[in-house]
Amino acid sequence: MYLDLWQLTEDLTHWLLVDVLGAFFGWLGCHGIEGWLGSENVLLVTTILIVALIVLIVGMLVSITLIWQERKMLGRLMDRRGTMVGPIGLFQNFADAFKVLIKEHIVPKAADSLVYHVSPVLIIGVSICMFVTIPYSPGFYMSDPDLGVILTFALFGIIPFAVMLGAWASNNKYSLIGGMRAGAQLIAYEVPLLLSVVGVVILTGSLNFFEIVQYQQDNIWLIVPMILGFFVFLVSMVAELERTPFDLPEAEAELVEGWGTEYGGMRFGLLMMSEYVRGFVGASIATLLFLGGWDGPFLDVVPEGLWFLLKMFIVFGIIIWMRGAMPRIRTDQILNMGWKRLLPLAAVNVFIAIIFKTMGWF
Amino acid sequence: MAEMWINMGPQHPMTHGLWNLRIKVDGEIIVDSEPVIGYLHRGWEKMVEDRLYPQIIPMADRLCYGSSFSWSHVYCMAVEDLMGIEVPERAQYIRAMSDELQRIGNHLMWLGAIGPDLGNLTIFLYALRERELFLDLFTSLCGARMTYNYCRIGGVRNGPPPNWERDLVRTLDYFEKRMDEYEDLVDRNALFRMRMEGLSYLSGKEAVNLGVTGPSLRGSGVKYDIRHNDPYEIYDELDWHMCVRDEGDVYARYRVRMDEMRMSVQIVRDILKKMPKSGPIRVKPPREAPVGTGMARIEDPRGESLMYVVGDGTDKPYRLSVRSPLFVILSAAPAMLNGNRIADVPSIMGMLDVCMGETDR
Amino acid sequence: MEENTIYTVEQVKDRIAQEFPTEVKFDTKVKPRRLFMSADKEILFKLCTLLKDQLGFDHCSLVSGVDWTDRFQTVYHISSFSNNITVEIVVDLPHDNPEVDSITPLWGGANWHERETYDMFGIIFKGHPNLKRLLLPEDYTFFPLRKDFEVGGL
Amino acid sequence: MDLSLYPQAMAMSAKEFVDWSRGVMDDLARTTGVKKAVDKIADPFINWGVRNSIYPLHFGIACCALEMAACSSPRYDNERLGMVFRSSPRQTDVLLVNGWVTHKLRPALRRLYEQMPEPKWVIAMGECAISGGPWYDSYNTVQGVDSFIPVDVYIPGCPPRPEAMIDGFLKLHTKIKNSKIGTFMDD
Repeated sequence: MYLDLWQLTEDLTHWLLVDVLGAFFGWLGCHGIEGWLGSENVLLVTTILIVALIVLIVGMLVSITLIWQERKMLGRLMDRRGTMVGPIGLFQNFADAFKVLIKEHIVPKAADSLVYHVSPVLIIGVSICMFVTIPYSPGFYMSDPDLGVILTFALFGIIPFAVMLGAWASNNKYSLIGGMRAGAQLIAYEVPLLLSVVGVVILTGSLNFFEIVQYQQDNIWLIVPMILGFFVFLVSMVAELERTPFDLPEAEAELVEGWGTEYGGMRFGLLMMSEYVRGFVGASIATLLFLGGWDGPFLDVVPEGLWFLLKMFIVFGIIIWMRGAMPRIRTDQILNMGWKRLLPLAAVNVFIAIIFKTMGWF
Repeated sequence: MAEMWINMGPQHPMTHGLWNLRIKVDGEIIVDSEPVIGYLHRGWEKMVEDRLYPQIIPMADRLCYGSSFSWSHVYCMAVEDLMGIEVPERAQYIRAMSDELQRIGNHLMWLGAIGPDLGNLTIFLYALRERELFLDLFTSLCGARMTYNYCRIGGVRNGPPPNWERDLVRTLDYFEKRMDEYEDLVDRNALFRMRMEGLSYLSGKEAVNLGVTGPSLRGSGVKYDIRHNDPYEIYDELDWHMCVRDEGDVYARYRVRMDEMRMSVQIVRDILKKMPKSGPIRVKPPREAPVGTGMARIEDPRGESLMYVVGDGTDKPYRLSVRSPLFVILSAAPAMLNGNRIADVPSIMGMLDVCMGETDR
Repeated sequence: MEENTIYTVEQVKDRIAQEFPTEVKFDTKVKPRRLFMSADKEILFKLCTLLKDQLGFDHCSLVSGVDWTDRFQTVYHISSFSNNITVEIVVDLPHDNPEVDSITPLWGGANWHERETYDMFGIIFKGHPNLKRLLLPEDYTFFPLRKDFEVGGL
Repeated sequence: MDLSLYPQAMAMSAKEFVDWSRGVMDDLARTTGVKKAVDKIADPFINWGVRNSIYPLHFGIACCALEMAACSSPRYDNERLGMVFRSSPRQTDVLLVNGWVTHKLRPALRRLYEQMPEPKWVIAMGECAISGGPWYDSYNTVQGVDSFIPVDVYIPGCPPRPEAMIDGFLKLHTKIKNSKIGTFMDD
C-alpha cells in the first residue's frame, strides 16, 4: 500500500492546467493558451516541478524532525528534558529558523567575499540535491536513475570541496585547520564507505535503489549476510557526516566551531540544516542498502513509506546514541582507524560477498 | 603548512576561565607554547592590605570559586599561625570534613569540564547533576552554594545543622554508586582511553622541578600529599592513604582525581565516626595581630596552596601573599604541551583543572 | 641529590650554620617541620644550591616580596619532599636598588613567582630567563604592591 | 515615491541601481500599506522565534561562570528555554558577562561585542559585572561593564543562583516581546 506520487501529481496537474485553467481560458476564448496548457511538454514540466516541491518539503520536514529527535533524545540520554518550546519541543527548530532569518549578515573584513558567499550555497545546494535520489517507497520518489547509488555518493563527494573552500575563505586559523581536517577525514572515509557498498552491489547485481530493495524483498535483508559491511558503512557514514566521535572538523573544544566559525546568521542556519539533510540521506542509504528499505510486515495495512521512515529514524537514533556515549577521537587516530582498520574490513566484506555470490547462497 | 601562532583565548571553549594560550603549530603539531595570564588580575594582594582580618575571609572565598572553602581555610590557618591561636578539636574536624566535601565538589566540576574537552557532553551533565547534591549539603551547612564565608579565624562559624549526618551519609552512599557510573562511561570506553593514555608524559623528577603539585604530581608517581607529609588539622589521626599513579600521563592524572574522590568519601565517613559530638567550635581571635609572620599550607584540590601573612601590630595585614597551585602548574604547561597535537590541548589543559581566579589573583 | 637521606630540622640547621656561619641568621621561632632564617643576598644562590643538592630540598613553594618602605624583602618558602621540612628564607634588599640572584636555574617552579614579584614590586632577579610583566599589561609603569602606591590608585 | 531617477536607471552602476530600487520598493511598501500588513502577519512569528531561541556566548569569566554551567545541568536545564551556548560570537545573540572585567580584558570584551551580529543583547551577571562588586577599590578592574558596552538586563547576586540567571533570561524574553524586533524594513 503506497502513494503513487507521480500518478497523483500528474492527475493533479492535468486537473489544474486542463480542467481549471484551460477551461477558464477556453471560456475567455483564448484557445491558443488552452491548447498550450494542455500540451504534453507543459504538463510534464509542471508535474516535475510540483513533485520536486513536494519532495523538497517532505525532505526538509524530515530533516527538521531529525534535529528535534537529536535534541530530545540527547537530552534524555543526559538525564534532562531537552528542548520544550511548543508541544514536546517540536517548535524549537522553527523558532531557530525565524531567528536566523533576521540576524545581521557579517562578512569578515579579510574574507574572500565571493568564495565565502558561494560555499554555504554549494553545501546546502548539494545536500538538497541528494533528495533527488532517495526513494521513500515504490511510489514516493523524485527520480529513478539506474546508477542511483553512484549518483548519491558522487554528491556526497562534493561536500569536502565546498567545506575546504568555505574554511579557506573565512580567513580564520581555526576555520583553516577545521577545513583541512574535514578534507583529510572525508577523503579517507570515502574509500571504506564505497568499498562497503561494493559488497551489496555484488550480491544484488544492481546500482539502482529500487532493484536493491526488490532483491531484499525477494531474498533477505542484506544486513544478515553483510553484517560486517553494515558496520563499516555505519562508521564511515558517521565520519562522513562529521558527527561525534568523528566531528573533528567542528571540534568545539579546540577549534571553537570548526570550519564554520566565521559563518553567522542565516548562513549558520543553512550549514546546520545541511548537516541534518546529510544525516537524513546517510541514514536513508543505510536503510535502503542494508535494512530492506520499505520492506516490512503488514504491507497491506501499513504504508511502505512509514516503514522506511521508521527504520531511518532508528538508524539516526543509533548515530545520536553514539554521540551521547563517546568522546571525539584525535586526528591521527581517525586516519589510522580509517586506513588501517575500516579499509581492510571493507575489503574482507567484498570477499565475503564474492564468496556468497559464487556459492550461490544468497 | 608553514608554522603559525594561534591564540587560544581569551574567549575559547578550552580555557575554562579566562586566559590565553598561545601555541605555535607546525600543521597539527605544537612546537612552542606560551600561556598568557592576567586577564582576571584584580589586585587581590593589594586590596587585602586595606581590609580587616575577618573581612578578608569572603574575599579569600572568591580566590577560587571552584574550591572556595579550602581558600578561606588556608587563609584562616595562616592568620591563626600569626596570632598563635589553637583551634578547638571539633572545629578542626568540621574544617577537614568541609575540605573533603569541597574536594569532591571541585573534582566533580573538573570531571564535568573534561567532558566537553574530550568531546562528550554526557559526562558533563552527569557530573554536574551530582555536584548539585554536594552544593545542597553546603547550602544546608552554611547557606551559600559556592562562596561560603564559613571558615572563621579560630574555628568555624556554626556547627552542622540538624539531620546533617543523615543527609551526608545518604548523599555519600548515592554518590558512590554514581562513581561507578562515571567509570563505566569513561574508563570502560575505549575511545576515552585512546584519548588519554600515553599522552603528555611528565616524569616525576621534571614535575617536581617545575613545581607541579597536587593530583598532577601524584599522577607522575611522586608520593607527596601535604595532608600526609605536612599534616594539618586532624589529618594524621584519620584512616586514609595517598592516591598515586606511576604512569605520568593524562590518564594517570585523571585516575588520581577519581581515586581521590573515593578517598574523600572514605575520609568523610571516618570523620563522622571520630568527630566529637559536642564542644566548642570557635575561639575568639584578637582584633589586632602581633608583629611577625604566619604561614600555612594545605592540600587544595588542585595542589599545594600556601599563604604567607605579615602582621605589623594593626588590625590589617601588612602583606598577604598567596601561592596558587595552578599558577605554578600553568607555568609548566609548555613542558606538557610541546610535541603534542592541537586536538590534545583541551585534554591536557582540562586535566589540570584550570581555575583562573586563584592564578591571577 | 641525596634523596634517600632523611634530615631532621636540627641537622639541616647545623649543616647550614656550618657552611654559612655569619651570613645566615636563624629565627628563634620554633615550629614542627619549619625552619626560619634570614640570609644575605650575596650568598642566597649558594645557600639554595646547598639546600637543593645536598639537603634534598626539591620544591620551591613560593617566592614573594614585602615592601618595608626602607627596604625590600624577598621571602622564599622552600620545602623538601623527603624531609617534610619547609624553610623560610628572608632576604633584605636595599630600597633604591632591589636586585637579587634568580633561583629559577635551580627550581623551575620559581620562574613565574619571580616574574610576578618583579611585576608587583619591581625587584630585579638577575639571571632570570624571561623577566617580563606577567599579570599586568606590558605598558603599565607602576609597581602596585609597593607601599607608595595607594590602594584604589589610578 | 522617488521615481525621478527612472530615466537614468539604465545608466546606473550595479550598486547604485540596487540602492535606488531598494528605496523605490521601500517607498512603495510604505505608501501602499504592504509594510503594515506584512508586519502584522510576520512580526508575531519572528518575535516569538527570537524570544525562544536565545543563544548566549559560551564565555566564562569568573565565579558566575560556574553558575552558568550549573544552569545547563539537569536540575536547571536551560535548553528548555531554547538557550544553547555557542562558542563563536558570530552565531550568538546574548553576551553574558559573568564576572569582573579587568583593564586587560576590556578591549577583548568590547571586540567580542562588536563581532556579534545584530540584534544582540548584553546581560550583566553578578555584582562584579554590574558595579565592580567586592573589587570596588582595585587598580585593575573596570567598575561596571555598562561603562563601555550597553547592558540590557542586570542579574544581581554574588554569585546569582541558577534560578536567578533563568529569571534574568525571562526578563530578556519580556524585553524582546515588547520591542519591535521582527518588523521589516524598519531601519
